[in-house]
Amino acid sequence: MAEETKKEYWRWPESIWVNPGIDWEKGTIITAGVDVGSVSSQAVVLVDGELYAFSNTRTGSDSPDSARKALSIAVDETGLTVDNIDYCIGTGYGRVNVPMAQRTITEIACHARGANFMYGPEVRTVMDMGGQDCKAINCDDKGKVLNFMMNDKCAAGTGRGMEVFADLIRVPVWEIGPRSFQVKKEPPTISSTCVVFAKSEVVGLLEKGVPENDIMAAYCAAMAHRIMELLNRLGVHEKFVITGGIAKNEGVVKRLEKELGIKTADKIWYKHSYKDYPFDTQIAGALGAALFAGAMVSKGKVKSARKK
Amino acid sequence: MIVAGIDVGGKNVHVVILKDGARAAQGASATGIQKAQAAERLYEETLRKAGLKREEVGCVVATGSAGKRVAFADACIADAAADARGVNRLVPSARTVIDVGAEEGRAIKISPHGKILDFAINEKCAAGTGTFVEAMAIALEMSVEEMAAISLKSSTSIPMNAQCAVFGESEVVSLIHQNIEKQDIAKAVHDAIAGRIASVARIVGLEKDIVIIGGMAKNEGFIDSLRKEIAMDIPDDPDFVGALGAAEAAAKGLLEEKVAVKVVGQEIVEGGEAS
Amino acid sequence: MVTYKTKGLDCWKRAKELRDRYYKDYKESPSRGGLRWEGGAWSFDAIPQALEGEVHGLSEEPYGASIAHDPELQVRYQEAAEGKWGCARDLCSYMRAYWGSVALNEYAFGGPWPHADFIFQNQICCCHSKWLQVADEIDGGTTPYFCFDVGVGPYDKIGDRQIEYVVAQLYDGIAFIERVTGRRIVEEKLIQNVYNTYRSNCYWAKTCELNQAIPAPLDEKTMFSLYVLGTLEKSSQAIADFYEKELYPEIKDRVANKIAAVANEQCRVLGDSQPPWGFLRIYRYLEQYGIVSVANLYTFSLIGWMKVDNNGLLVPYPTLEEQGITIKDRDHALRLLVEGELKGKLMWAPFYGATYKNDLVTKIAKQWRCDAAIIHLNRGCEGTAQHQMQLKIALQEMGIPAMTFEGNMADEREFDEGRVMRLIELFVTETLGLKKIA
Amino acid sequence: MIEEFKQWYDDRHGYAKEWKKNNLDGKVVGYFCTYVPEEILYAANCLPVRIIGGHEPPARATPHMFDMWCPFSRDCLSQGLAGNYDYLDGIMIAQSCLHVRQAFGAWQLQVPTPWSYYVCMPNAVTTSHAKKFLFGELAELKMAVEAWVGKKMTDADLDRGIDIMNTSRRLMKKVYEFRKEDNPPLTGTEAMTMVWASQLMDKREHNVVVEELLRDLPHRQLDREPGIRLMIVGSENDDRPFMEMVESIGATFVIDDHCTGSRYFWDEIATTGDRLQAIADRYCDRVPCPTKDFQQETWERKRFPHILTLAKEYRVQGVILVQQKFCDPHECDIPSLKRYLEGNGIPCYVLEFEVTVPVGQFRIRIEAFIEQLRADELFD
Repeated sequence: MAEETKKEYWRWPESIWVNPGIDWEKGTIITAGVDVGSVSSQAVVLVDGELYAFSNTRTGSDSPDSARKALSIAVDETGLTVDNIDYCIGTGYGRVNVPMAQRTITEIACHARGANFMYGPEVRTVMDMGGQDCKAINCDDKGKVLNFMMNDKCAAGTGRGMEVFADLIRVPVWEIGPRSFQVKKEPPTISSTCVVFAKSEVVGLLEKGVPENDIMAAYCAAMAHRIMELLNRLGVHEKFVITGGIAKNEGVVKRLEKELGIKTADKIWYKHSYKDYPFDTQIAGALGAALFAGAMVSKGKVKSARKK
Repeated sequence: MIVAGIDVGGKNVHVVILKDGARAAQGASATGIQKAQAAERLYEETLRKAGLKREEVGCVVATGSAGKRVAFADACIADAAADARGVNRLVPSARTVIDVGAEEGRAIKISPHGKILDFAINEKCAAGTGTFVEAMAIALEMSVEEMAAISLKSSTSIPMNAQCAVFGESEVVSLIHQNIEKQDIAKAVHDAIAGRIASVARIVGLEKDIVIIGGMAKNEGFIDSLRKEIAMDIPDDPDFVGALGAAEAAAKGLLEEKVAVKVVGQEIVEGGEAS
Repeated sequence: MVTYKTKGLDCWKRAKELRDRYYKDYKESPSRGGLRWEGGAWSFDAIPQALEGEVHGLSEEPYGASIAHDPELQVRYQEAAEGKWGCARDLCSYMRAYWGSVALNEYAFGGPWPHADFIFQNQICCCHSKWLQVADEIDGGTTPYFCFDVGVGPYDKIGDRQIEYVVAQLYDGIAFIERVTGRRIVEEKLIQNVYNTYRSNCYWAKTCELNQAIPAPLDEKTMFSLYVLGTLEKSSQAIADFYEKELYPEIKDRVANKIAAVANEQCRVLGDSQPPWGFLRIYRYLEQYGIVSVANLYTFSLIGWMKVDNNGLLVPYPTLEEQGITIKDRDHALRLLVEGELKGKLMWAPFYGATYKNDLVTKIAKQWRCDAAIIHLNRGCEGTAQHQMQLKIALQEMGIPAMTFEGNMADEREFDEGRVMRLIELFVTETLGLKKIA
Repeated sequence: MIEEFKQWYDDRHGYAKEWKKNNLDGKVVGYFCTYVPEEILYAANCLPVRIIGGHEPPARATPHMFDMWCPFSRDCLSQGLAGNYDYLDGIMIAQSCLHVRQAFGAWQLQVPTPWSYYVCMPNAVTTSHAKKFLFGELAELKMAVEAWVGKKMTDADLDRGIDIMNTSRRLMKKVYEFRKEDNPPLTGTEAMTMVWASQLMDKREHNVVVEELLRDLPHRQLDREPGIRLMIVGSENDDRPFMEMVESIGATFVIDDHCTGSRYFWDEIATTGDRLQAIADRYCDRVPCPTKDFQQETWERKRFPHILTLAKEYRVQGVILVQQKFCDPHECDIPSLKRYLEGNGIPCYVLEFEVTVPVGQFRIRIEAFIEQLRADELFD
């Protein structure tokens, strides 16, 4: 659906971060998680269970390359290579195509685990919105999945829908949230659920000269409502957190909170010592994978694949 | 007698100008977001091509999903009505019309006089539209044309769920991951849509002759797939048939007496507003 | 072009009163020491309504429909059923609205959900037995539940065996009701209720028959508000009287004086299944073209009892008086009740095959002199939506132009008004070639 | 043997055509619902074959059933319209859900078939009245079939019919017994393939192979880890690719409640008393389809405790509830069934099925469900 445009309005900016406080060569266990989503991919590297590096980049048409790219840019300037990694777990939509991974775990388990680490053990409900689907997860204080639900066989209200929308109105996706609140009053929501028809509905509104901000508000509200329907089926409990790209879109998040009557947890690292580290909601999956890998190696459940 | 038909669709605008029943000129352009302006521009341009002035045109009839936005038109008729008239002029023996455009696939059963006897339109979901193919082409990282061309090379058939365009994309991507030949995936996409369209067409009964029009009629990959289900003819410039039909309606309106057309126009516009 | 006299119905106000009182009585019954029961439009209310003392029922389908008239409420209730309870979104839309109403502990006519003392339901479509089974489960699962089966075959295959099966269940039902309420079913009341049931159903059918007249004295839009009383409590004296002594005579009089429902009637159409309740303005749009919806198997026989006579014509089912029958006792009453429902409710025939639907509706098309058919493919009710596509083919084969549009009687989220209006406009202006009457 | 079942299932039409060649006086009857008393058809030397879908988009059905009808019923009709069942001498249905009844009704009008019959299977099956009513229905059916095939049915014929069906039931139930083992000697897909085949072919032939299988199973070893023990519950399900996918990612279906599985053969017919009444009793007493699962006095259902008992006997760790889109009877029961099973400590996951299954999308859901069930491996 996204027309090829020079400027990619739909994509969240890429990010790379390396922890200056850690020298990986002194570490004993080095694990990685690589989350290859349909739209963006992330890699997280842990040294002895501590966050060492992560990257957040786009997914190309070839998953293995996307996985390699994600990991390599994360450790680009550190000298660390795949060969130094004890264990790597692939997750996400392209998880079976992560060449350096020793095993795969679904993003459902990984996001719950990652969210538990990022936001703390009080997290009970995690909402992850990927490009293709939207997952609502209930978990315990360890980040163990108790039950979960995913959207039905229609992509209405998925991240992809939002990207198509951003492309269509030529507004960078990170501006949609803020601008969606610059409206006199909440407009009626976009009624069409099909991404393609929603698109023509939006075109219709643009033609009628409806202000862009109002249209953004309408679209965010529609998406928030779809997510709310899914969450209600599962049952939402505090602490409630949203991971994935959509978490960055307050236009959706604020409206969702309003519909649910529940606030989402602040985007602050649970570990106090992490307070200055960047907090990227999109890395939850990769982080969860890396954490699982760490636990497996340290408990000796798997043997290290480290080459040097 | 000079008349014009303007078809403003989801993706493209088409204009056909008839002079004493013969095509004087025709033109097409992308609709974009400001459809009214796009129609205006293309109309002017086509008139220039035909060396005609606005005031020389006796009657202008618009059609298409955004036809009602053409302020300068004397009337606006439903797109299926334009299809019926256009096809009836080009292929008098046609009894079934299949029109697959950017955002809609429909089938119409027509009488020998081009009267609409029955019609069916694909419901609710974008599967079975040109937009669906575009989305898949993007997923395959090629143009719709390239996709059409290579799909013809494929001999396999992979069942695909043409349910939702977005899931279609993910299905395509996962097929790519399974290292399935792009040509086979392209064919799978065309087969899926052809299946959708065929079932819509069956609702009106597939009486012969069957004619397919609309932008997708130019996609030989899709046509190849649909031909496996339905034997049909494709007129020249199948994407211009709607505009041609509108022009026909304009001519007929003039012959009867223009007011009639005007009234029809207003009726439909009001009808539209009632919706 | 002819223009007919037209005027509103004199009995309109009365109909509204009866309806309002019904829902009010249900709510207030306990405060007056009365009982409450839940059932459906097709439950045999003659039986529970024969309990000694005050008793009031809540009829599930009309309750769901009332909710549907308020889209905001409907969506809220259905989202509660789908969210809080977790049912599928494609189930019967009345049922989802009803479940949501229970789940939110809200009565659409004000106050908390009014718990029933017992459930007296019947099973004919897949959802009927489940409807109150689940509703009660949501409500705590403490309401005594009884469901009898009337799915014994089409009207032309009803014999002693079929009647016997249903009557036997009704005896169990009576025992059940008496046991769980500790009150008696009063024979005199029961007999009177059966007389009333016959009057309500037969006189509604007679009223529908009058709509064969040109101009039609009633349009479907109006009929919707009239048959509903029969779906609430056909066994009630007041409602039977309304049909026999108020509505029927008035419509007869309209026919005699050529008083039309729609002044510029020139195209008579036939409908099928329930309309999308939130969008009755469709009928107003049609009227601009002189189109009047005059007939619908659903609208006629949801309560109206009819039969196919020896000439193969659809005629009203005879009342007990016309049959010269006096009810002797409880057993006689139950048998007559069952016989009337099984032989007279032609609405049930399509449940047993497409041929029944085609046969009955093509008869209607002829006898009610319909020029076209507009079929609402009702995603909200599998029962009334049975064999609709077969019906379309059958009507077209007999030369009646027919169109279909997808919608939902009680889920506005499944109704794309703009799209449907486009289709109707196309059908009206192109296929029927009609022009708007200024 | 499993391979034979698979071949019969895959070549169901070829098999039936072959059968006609070899049984010139026999007729092939397609039936739409498992409430159809096959006993009476066998007694009349007919071959009952269940009409099932082809798992292809049911494009042909669209003009006859708009798409609010369940994918299975549309798929069945589509198969008929495509001429895949052109060998049928007759079709039959027993009153069940409105969806498949609609497919039957459209079939009667659109797919030329010499004979068709509707058994008015009662709904209030827990009442004695229903058994009496069904007895009458069966008596009429018997006469209708006799008139059709031109031959009276003797008690011996009926006994034969009952015996063929009961034997099949008894044998398949024995096979299911093996699924209780820690490492079942056959997968869920294999077990259900056996049941699918039994609905599509001459039970006498089928029984012989099931007996062979029973001799073989004690020694049969599968070269796979059983993984999580799953139960699958729903309406019709012959979705082989789906079941294979699930059993390829660390799980085994050890039991089911489907009308293409255990629900079809679980209950036998008592061989005492009047034969038709015995048949009637069996179909009223069998594990009910949700359309008929209500009883007087209470909202509780009869099928739920049965499912729970199976889950316990087969030591199920999780249940996959399959919801055919638009299948009202099951959709009405699923939220309750999910609560009921979870309340009894058995995790459930609900999946919505369409005609063609997007295996990719289902895989992630099932994988996650399996991870949820074996979370301990990840956590401690």
